[in-house]
Amino acid sequence: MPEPFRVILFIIFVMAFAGLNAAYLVWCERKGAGHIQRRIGPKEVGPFGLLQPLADGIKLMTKQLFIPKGADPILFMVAPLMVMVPAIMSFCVIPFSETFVAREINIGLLMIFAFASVNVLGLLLGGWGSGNKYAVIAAARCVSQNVAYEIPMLITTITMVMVTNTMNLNEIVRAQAGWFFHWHFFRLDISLLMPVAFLIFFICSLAETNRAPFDMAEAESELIAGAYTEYPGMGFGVFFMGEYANIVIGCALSVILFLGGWQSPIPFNPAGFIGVLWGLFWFLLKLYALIFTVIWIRWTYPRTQFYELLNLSWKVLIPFSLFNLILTALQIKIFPWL
Amino acid sequence: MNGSLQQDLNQETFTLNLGPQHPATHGVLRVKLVMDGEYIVEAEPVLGYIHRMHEKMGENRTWVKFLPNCGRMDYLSALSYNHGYVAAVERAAGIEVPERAEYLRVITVELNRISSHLLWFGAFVLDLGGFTPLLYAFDDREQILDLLESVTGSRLTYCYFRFGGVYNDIDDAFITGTREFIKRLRKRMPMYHALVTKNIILIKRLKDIGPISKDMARRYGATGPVARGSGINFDVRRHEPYSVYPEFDFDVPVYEEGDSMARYMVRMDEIEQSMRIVEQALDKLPEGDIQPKKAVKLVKPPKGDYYQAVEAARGSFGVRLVSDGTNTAYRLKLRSPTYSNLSLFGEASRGMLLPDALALMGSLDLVIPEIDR
Amino acid sequence: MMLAKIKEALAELYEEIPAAAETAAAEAVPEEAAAEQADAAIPEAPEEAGTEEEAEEPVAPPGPKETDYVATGYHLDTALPPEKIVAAVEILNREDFFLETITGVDWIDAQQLEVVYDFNHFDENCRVVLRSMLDRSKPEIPTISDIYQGANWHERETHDFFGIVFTGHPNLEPLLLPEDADFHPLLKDFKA
Amino acid sequence: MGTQDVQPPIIHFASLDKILSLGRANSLWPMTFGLACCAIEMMATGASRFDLARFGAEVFRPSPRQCDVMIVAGTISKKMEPAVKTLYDQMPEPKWVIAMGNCAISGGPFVFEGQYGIVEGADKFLPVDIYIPGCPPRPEALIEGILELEEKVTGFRRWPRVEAK
Repeated sequence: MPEPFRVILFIIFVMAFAGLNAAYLVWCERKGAGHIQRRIGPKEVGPFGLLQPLADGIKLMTKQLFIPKGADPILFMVAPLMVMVPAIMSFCVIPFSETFVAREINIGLLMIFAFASVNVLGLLLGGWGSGNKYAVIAAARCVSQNVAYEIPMLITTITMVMVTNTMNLNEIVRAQAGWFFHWHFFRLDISLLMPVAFLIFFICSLAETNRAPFDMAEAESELIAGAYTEYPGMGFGVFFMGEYANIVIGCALSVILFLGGWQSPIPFNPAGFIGVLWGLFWFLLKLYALIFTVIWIRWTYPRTQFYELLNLSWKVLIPFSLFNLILTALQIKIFPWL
Repeated sequence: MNGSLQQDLNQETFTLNLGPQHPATHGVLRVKLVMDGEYIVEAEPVLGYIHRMHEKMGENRTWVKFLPNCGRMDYLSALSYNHGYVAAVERAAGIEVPERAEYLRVITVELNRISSHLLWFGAFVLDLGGFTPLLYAFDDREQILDLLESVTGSRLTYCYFRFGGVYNDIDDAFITGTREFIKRLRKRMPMYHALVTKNIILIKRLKDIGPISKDMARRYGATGPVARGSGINFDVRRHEPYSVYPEFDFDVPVYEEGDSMARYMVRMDEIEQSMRIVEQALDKLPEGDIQPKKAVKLVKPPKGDYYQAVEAARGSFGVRLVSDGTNTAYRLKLRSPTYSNLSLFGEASRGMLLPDALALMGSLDLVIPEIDR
Repeated sequence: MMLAKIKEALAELYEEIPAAAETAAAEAVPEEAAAEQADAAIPEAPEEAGTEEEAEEPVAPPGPKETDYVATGYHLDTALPPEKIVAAVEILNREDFFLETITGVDWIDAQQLEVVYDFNHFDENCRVVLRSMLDRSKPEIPTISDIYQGANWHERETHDFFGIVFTGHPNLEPLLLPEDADFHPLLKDFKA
Repeated sequence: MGTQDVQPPIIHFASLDKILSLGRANSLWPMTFGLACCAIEMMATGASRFDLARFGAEVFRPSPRQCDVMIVAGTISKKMEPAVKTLYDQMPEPKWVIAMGNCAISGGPFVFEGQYGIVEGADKFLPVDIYIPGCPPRPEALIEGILELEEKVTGFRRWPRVEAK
């Protein structure tokens, strides 16, 4: 396939994936929440309520759009895009399967983190631009939360880069080939704290994507709807899609770095097209298992307090991730044959 | 709101209007907050957004016609309010109540108390950002509503008590249903404790948050679980026994800490105590009439003023009647517990972070129409 | 017992009253005279009571009056002139009473407004009622919100409903009524 | 009614309009906005037994900007009236109003001669689409109200109507 054609095809795929994913994650979330809460959840709109996201989408898209009085019109309009676009861009480097990746670049990991920081800016501008006090509080919270959690997340990521010697996401996955105990999560021989590192990374990605129990920015019972308070219709919809896309990115990174990406748990990798599907299957399975955990956590735990959140980051996660970094470095240095 | 943001940005503090429509206020309460960042410098609740003139109606309607209003003041524990009002009028007019009716009153009031506490439990955790307990609490609450509906005829705004008795007798289905429900709730309570009470996030958010000292509770006249959470052993059912409460063996849970966790624990323990009372009342339930032999037709309490307090789900609910000897009250003062409980919010929340203040507010168990009356 | 103790303490307040209006108080009251319990027309404060009014209706004695708890629901009924209220509340505060509620009653026939304070005790069952009669044309009474902070709202509410002015109150704005309300709905001559 | 402020489009696409109204009808997000007793029944409607989520209407948004339907659940006092009006104005079009309970319909039991505190019905200042009587209405009644509103939006009834026996 010629390269430009391939890229265009993948961009279409990625956008469709991101959009559909967001829509159907909302459905999953509502349905999952329903079942966790002893009720059914969406059921009447289409079979199993499957058309529910479609109805919501149509509704949101045809909602009146306006800029509230007192808001900064440019920031207000741009902010949702600044959440959505980087998330979609990040999809480009995610290897869904060995060859099923839009662009396999050497600094994929770096690129994702670069885009992930733009996402915060989107929320900040959205909160600020709304000219609403609740939104401003939410924006301020969001920034300090993201700053705090980016540090342990990056330290953990650096540890993983050190282990794999690459920032190419596909290479990182390839390094975990073989049985499932070759996945980094189980590689205690590389670092004794590997499961802890995974936990740190997962917690950080929860915090980075503003998910419960760290949903400070959209604390409904405190700040109405946080940074989204003033957004009507599709502005809100785009924020929402961005949020879910970010969840997918966060979970996909966890899967790639620790859970073997598209590797199957047994050393069986068919070649050709079947192999692509085989990898895709395992990748999505792991991805959605993690996403389900995220949903599960949301409907189980109350929200943390803000200072607890920062305490957790500065006093627990950062020291642990630093310690992990040192330990891993030592282990690699002492047992170089691993 | 938007215009004032620009002004406030130039100052050290800014004002924030919490409500009258805000998810955390459980209704139409407005709190004017002066904030320094996320710290509360000053909080002033503004009431009256659901002031429904109950006291004026008390002066306009005959004694009997005021009965439905009781269920609409505190719709979560409507039967306590029924009880308070009915008992006050009975005291004033000297009406005797058959023993069976008193037992039925206690049974239904305690069931209502459980349902009120369950709803509070859910809504409180919802304030803290946990959604699911609310749905579980509602699941249990629906069972109580079914039971109460079979007796009283309504789901929420009960008007079950009459002067001198109750309106309807219970049947065997109610008794077995209630016993089954208690068995079921006994099984569920450990689950609530395991899932919610012992949750580390919840503990961190409630422990030492919003302390209310004994003295503060007294100065503001706080009663009910709020006072009991501050180490004050005060329960009208014990302190000033009315109805047939002296015949039951129950504890008054008291916690010394005075923080939100203490208030939470008081209410959770009260659910258990209420279940004990209901069980005992069902065991001891005497046969007999549920209304006086000679039906109470016209109520005309003699001239004078009378006071009657009962322990509602949220504290001491008092009715002060001033009668001029006619079939209408000359003055009907309703002392609602949350009114006093909320009045300490301003002092207690000073210097707190906004989410902590909301945890404190949730732990006060507000029902706004009861505050505004 | 709390009841006897507080009764004694409150009775001392009355001993000081004659200094201001000696004749009226001394003449009017045979101590401990049994009045019918909880008369709706509450006795007027001694110094306000003019001689001719005394002649018209039987006046209950000043001084704390024990009432039949079963019949009325409170133990001690204390009618005081407005300026004595603060002193009485301070006594109650010393004994760790808590404020249940403050309310008003409009005695339109007598052209008077009554303020009623309900106190209760956490440890013992002892309900004390303080009441004071005010002139309906100029209802003023000192605030107790500096002693019992909880009284703040109760006083505001009473001001809302009856227009009774609590002098010295920090913030006597409408609480339950709209901010700009200038009516007092529980007055008997109120028309919407 | 609910869409009164929106200019009617110049060109109508019949089938598109139908899809749009179907989408809107099946995604009625109410506002987390309870005034009094009825609000508890509104919560009960969203909770386990009655589960408003089945019809996609359980997304109670706390911000009026993201709501489609305002369920006026309870008595509107004169002090609250401006706030309710503001909330309604803050909702983006198209929007609908459900008056839940007797208080929101007419003032309910709180209307008497000389009343000084309440607004006698939400329709005094809001364009109400659906009235649900009851004091408070049962959750089933609220669900029926939502279905009734769906019918109003789409023009046809998807679910069988329950007739009183």
